[in-house]
Amino acid sequence: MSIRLTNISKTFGKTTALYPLDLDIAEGELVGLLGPSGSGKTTLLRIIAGLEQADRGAQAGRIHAGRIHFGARDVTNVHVRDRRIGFVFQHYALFRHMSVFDNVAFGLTALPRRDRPSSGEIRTRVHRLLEMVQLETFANRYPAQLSGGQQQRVSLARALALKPDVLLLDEPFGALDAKVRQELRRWLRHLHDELGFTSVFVTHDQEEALELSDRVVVMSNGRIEQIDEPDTLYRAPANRFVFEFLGDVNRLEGEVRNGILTCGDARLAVDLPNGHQELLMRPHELRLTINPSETTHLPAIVTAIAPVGAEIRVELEADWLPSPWLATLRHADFERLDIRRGQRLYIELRRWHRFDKDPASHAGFALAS
Amino acid sequence: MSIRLTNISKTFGKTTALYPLDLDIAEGELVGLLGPSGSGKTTLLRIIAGLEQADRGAQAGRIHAGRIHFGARDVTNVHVRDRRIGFVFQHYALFRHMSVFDNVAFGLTALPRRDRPSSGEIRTRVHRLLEMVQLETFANRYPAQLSGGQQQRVSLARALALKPDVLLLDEPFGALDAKVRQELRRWLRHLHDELGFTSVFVTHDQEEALELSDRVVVMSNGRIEQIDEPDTLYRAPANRFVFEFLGDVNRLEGEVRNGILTCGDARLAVDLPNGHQELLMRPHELRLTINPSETTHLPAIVTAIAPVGAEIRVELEADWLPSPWLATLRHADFERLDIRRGQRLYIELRRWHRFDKDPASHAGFALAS
Amino acid sequence: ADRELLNSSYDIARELFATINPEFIDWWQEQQDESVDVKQSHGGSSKQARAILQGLKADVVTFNQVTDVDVLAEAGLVAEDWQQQFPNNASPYYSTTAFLVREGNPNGIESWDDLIEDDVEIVFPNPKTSGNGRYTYLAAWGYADRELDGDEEKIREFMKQFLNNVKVFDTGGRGATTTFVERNIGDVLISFESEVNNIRKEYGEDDYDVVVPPVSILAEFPVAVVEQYAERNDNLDLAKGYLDYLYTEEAQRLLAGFNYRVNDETVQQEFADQFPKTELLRVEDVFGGWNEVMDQHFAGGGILDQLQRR
Amino acid sequence: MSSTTLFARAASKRVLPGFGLSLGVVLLYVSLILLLPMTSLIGELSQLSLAEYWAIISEERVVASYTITILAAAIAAIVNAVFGLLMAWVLVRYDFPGKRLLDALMDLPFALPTAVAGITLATMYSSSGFMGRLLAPLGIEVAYTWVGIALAMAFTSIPFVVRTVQPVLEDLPVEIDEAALTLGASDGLAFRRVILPLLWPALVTGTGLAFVRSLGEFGAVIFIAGNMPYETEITSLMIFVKLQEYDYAGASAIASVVLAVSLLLLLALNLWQGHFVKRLHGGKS
Amino acid sequence: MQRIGDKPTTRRWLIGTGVALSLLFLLLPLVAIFAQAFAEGIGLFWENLSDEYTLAAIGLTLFIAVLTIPINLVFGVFLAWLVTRFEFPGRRLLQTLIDIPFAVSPVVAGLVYLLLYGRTGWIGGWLDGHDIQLMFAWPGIVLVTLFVTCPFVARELIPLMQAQGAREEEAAVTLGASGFTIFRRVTLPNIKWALLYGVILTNARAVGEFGAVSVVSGSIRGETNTLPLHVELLYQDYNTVGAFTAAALLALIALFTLAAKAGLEWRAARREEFR
Ligand SMILES: Nc1ncnc2c1ncn2[C@@H]1O[C@H](COP(=O)(O)OP(=O)(O)OP(=O)(O)O)[C@@H](O)[C@H]1O
Ligand SMILES: Nc1ncnc2c1ncn2[C@@H]1O[C@H](COP(=O)(O)OP(=O)(O)OP(=O)(O)O)[C@@H](O)[C@H]1O
Ligand SMILES: [Mg+2]
Ligand SMILES: [Mg+2]
Ligand SMILES: O=S(=O)([O-])[O-]
Repeated sequence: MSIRLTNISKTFGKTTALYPLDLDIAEGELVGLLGPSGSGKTTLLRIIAGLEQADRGAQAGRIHAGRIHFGARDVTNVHVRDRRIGFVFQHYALFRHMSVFDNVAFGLTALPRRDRPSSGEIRTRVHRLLEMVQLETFANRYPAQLSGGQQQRVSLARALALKPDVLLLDEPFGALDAKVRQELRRWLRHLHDELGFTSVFVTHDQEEALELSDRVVVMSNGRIEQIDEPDTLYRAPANRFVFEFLGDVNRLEGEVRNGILTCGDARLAVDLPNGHQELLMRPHELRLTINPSETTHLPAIVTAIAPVGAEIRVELEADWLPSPWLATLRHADFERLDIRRGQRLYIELRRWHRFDKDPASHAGFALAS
Repeated sequence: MSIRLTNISKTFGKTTALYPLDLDIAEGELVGLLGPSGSGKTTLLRIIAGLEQADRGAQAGRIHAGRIHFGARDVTNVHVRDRRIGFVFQHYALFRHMSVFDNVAFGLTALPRRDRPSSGEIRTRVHRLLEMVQLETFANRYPAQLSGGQQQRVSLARALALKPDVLLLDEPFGALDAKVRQELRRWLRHLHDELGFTSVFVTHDQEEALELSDRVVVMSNGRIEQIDEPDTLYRAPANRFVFEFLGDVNRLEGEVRNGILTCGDARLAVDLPNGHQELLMRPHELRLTINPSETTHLPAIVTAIAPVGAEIRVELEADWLPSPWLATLRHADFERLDIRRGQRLYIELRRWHRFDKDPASHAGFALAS
Repeated sequence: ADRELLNSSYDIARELFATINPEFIDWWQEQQDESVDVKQSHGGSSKQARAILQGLKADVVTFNQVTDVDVLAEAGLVAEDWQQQFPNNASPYYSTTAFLVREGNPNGIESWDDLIEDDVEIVFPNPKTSGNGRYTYLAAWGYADRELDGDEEKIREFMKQFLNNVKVFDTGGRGATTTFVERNIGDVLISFESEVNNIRKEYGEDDYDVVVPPVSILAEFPVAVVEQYAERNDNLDLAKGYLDYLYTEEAQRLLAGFNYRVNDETVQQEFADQFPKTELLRVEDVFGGWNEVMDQHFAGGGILDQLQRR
Repeated sequence: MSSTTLFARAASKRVLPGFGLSLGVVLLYVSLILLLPMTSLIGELSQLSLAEYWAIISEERVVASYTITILAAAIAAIVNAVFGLLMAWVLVRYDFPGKRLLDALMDLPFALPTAVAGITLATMYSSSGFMGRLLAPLGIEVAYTWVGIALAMAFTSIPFVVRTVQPVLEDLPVEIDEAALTLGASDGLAFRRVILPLLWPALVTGTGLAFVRSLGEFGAVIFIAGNMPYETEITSLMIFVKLQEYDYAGASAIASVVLAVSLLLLLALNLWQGHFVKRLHGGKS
Repeated sequence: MQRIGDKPTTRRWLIGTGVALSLLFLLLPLVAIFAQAFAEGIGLFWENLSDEYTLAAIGLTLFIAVLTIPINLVFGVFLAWLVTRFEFPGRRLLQTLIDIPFAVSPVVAGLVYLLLYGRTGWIGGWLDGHDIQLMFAWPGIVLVTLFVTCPFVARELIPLMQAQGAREEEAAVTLGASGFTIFRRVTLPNIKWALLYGVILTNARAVGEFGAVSVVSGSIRGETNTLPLHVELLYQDYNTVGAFTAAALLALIALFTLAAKAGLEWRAARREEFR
């Protein structure tokens, strides 16, 4: 079931949670809503669910009220109860007094008598769902007797029991341990692919959004900043906000004169017009060398070293740097340079990014690596 | 101030939180206690602090009671109040009804009159501390008016006000956002290096432990599994638990006969004795190729692709694999292979690890990369 | 004041002693040239006796039940022959039970047998918790005993009907009055004659009539010195003086003003038209004494309980 | 005393100060103010033989008073359960003008002396009182019937249910409602199957407390009860009667029955709730 | 936001029923008290109020409250500190014990004190021998009032202190603070509203207790007659207006109590929001 939002906005009293926005989600897509706290992700998701009412035209001071379509069906004024959505809450919101089985069966048993399956059929369906979330053996436990990850899976099974057209998840893994979070993430991706419903989930974790979504909706301050596939998002951020939000950033500010950017005793050949410029780089876009090159003179001192997984993180400081830079190296490079704390090195830039005030401009420069 | 624990154990009623253990921490070291939930990290930290009493000999059914030394001083029976420690609690435990200033000043104003600095001096010292944690301008705010990260910094300043010999932190960043967590982590490392006290912190986040600590104490089930520098820990895990706990792991099980390990239609030349063997690999220790090599035949299908930062995560499945494998690739490799979902590839192993039942054995094999 | 006297009394005697005490104080001052003060403690008469037993240091008691003083005598707080220490069985004033009916006496109630008619609703306090109620019960029984020539079977039948007509059993006299007057329940309220007259005065002479039945019971209001405490308080003489005062003409007049019957002849004559002639039965004569009454009638499972069983 | 040494050892290494002092003060106070007086009750009872004890507490009129007291208290408790639940719901879930006043009003029965409540209710509901006159044409008699007893009991124990249910209802996250709604449940069904079971422990506890309180109520009830033997006599009155007769042992015997029932009920409530809470908040299967 | 029972009709019905029933069962009796007190005009009301013995009863009642509250306050704080900050055998039992006054009917409470400290009781006998009078004097009233009000402060504090946990206090210990400093500067500010609330409840009960006090008071006018006893006495004495005047006074104290409590809650709620 595709989802189409047109001209949706939302104010709470005096705060505007969402400025008028449009959003199209294709059938079968898995879309992530990503943004910092307070950017309106939850509000948007809840409006889709029908748990929150979008502003009517009059309230928003506009003529045309926003509309929500599920496929061809206009659900703007349909009650949550009848929208055929499944909703997964951040803290699971399981019914604590019901067993796992009863939780999952709830939606089925709440159907009006004429639509309600026989109790035998309910049992079969619930067991199939529990099997799907790999919790067959937990049917008689109570939520309090389950780990967070298991609870979240029950919550998912419960939401899927009524075969919703649309599955909505609000920070589904937010309350879980890093390890469990990753597992569950992969598992959700598979489930989605297998069952083929349309899903929207909220997260404030970039990694999660990028790893899980077909497309990511980046939000900030009640507006959509960019909608794109993870790869595009990372490579071609629409604006500085998106770029900064999606990972660690190193910043270099200086005056450009005749193709040379200067900042303290740092110098860098750039192909930019004269004037004040700011360049941004990701940690893996830095390269460390023993000697300065012809075009680049960025001396720095190693202040911290931390091996993390396949990479080594190196923190760099210098007089010309207002705040330290972070570089990530492969073990091989690290060992070749024999880096120690306190050592003086030179930084080279594989690539840098530049954003004008104009929100849509992203200029990049890449060195052959 | 160095810390030395000898023969420390702790039982709560019938549960044993800590089995008898020894631990030496050098002066000025920053040591992380890492382990899964319930492994006894907090208990150990609280025993060091004096907030919890280690078992006496009789209670533990042993003859010699455990002892704790700070430097040359035996503090086993010294009350928390007199141990000269600073303690930072997981949820900050700030005094909610006091301003930031009063929180930090508390320890100074609670001194007996004869040792108490004049109120002018207290003011100067608190302001110096607030400057150090970059919260000068927040002196008059109340904890509720601060973000989590700011609260944690106040908590730290408060703990440092009495110039403790030892700083103890229980999951100091556990309740913070990923982004803030990273910043604060780096900042703590600097502070520690600058002021040179001895610090012990608890975490269940591997990345945090590895990035922040001089040495990491890995714990599980009330026992210390390994104590080492982050690098060593990662490269030479003492046992399978440590290896698995420190990162994602791919598992290959099969029968070895005449130097060839077989598992379904997977084959791999190994230099191992005949019999059942299990090999473990980290995601970055896998390499993907278009064709099988002479020594390795590990066919797999790409089931998911996620670009995360400098790396691309690729999930692989195969008939011979009970659970999917995870490989991390650099963008360059990824583009060279032109990997798409559903594609069939071959896996090569740069390196693998093997643990015997014997807890201390770690055998590894590495291919020149 | 040089000395203080504590008088423990039943709960509806507040106004009475509030009037008598100042007169006594003057009298004592005149006689002994000593200024004294009298404190009052009021409560249900049994409750007051219990309090004294447990240590309430009253010098004198002015109760509405002989049994309650007997209890104190048994405990040795009051002299055993207390009824001999003052005139008239140590009862400076007395009363009887009478009826208060609504204006014009619509049910034509004149005597006890009018109360067992089916359509008559009676209000009087619970004999279990109230001395007042006990007197009412005994008066009815005494009347029946006389009319039915002591045929116990028939007396019980009579009493059963009588009790059956009770609409509300309050715990004390005041509660019964409230029920009858303010809540407008019942056709007749039975209480001490003194009470009944007071009520009529208080709530309107026009709305109620007092009926004194031709036969009723003698309700004595016993007084005694709590010797043990009075001695301890150095108040023996004062206590005795206080009770003696109650027999003076002056005090008897005050008592009659509160609708109590008194023995002082002068006063009796002054108030003659206020107190109709009635035959007053004595508990000792009809029932053989208070101990017998308590054991046979009011103890748990006694005749009263049997009569009320449905 | 061995228990002292046990405490002393357990306390020897406590981090927070004040264990010894607190324990001392509390034990002293509890012994003097709570336990010592209760021993006198036992002392009184020990003067009775078992047969005498049984005779007193099983006397017909006393037994009738148990029935009346328990029935009225049960009705009062049930009425309070319904009313308390309604009020807790209204006060927690809705906003309306005067809500704050209404909320404050809920505590009135605790703040108002019971005797005052008693005479007031009796005055209001007697046939000449304001409410009495209103109800009389409907054939409803309140004062001097068991209805009056139940009414007075209900009045004095109103706050128990409201005040135990209110915080639990407040703490129920919105998501519980929303989860039920997204699963298609109607309001009634969601309330019955999701909200009510979660309020159940608080509701039962509050109702139980109201019941216990009603069993022992005297001041408020006595004025409106009518006190007709076998019909509207409550057990507290029986104790009062025994006291009038200087029968302390008898009074203690009847009091001990009420006390035992109350304490057993409180204990049962505690245990049951502990069991329930364990299921909701963890513990092994 | 979608919540159960949000439909306007449901809402209106439930609020309407709730408000109507509350007014009928709670507000109306209150109105009745004042109506009775002023039934014969304000003059009589004043006259009754300024009666020597009414004034004495007010004085005694306040005196009892002033004595009782601090004692139970201290006890409640110690008890709450003990059961929420330490583990020790018998902890649960102690918590159940303090509920006894809830389960004991007030008349029985008075009785047990009378049996113990009365002249024939085993302590009372000894005291009597030494000319010490507890019962039928103000100390007896204080004792039974202590008994019936002893759970209130602790009952308010225990859940709160349990919920707050000992973290802040532990933090204070690590900062070298002594026991008294910890209590004064860390614990007290955190529990002060609950403490005040407990005090208000204690006060309400101490002022209004009838059954237990009635048993041990002796009802000596001007000496041991508390306000609730005075209400009864006046009522027994056919002084209905006087009785309801005193009752109205007690109702006023009750109203003041409710107002104070509502005020506190409001403040607490505001502080909560502010956090
Ligand atoms: N019920 C509400 N009443 C008033 N303001 C609200 C309400 N719900 C949300 N807001 C405001 O709307 C804005 C967007 O909130 P929303 O919860 O959608 O953010 P979010 O992106 O989900 O943030 P988070 O990551 O913290 O969950 C915020 O400024 C928030 O304070
Ligand atoms: N006060 C206590 N009473 C009883 N058992 C306790 C107590 N404190 C800790 N334990 C038990 O001791 C063991 C170790 O607990 P500890 O809190 O030290 O673990 P941890 O490693 O800090 O875990 P986490 O990461 O969840 O904080 C656990 O089994 C725990 O249940
Ligand atoms: Mg959100
Ligand atoms: Mg821990
Ligand atoms: O007040 S009486 O006890 O006499 O009813």
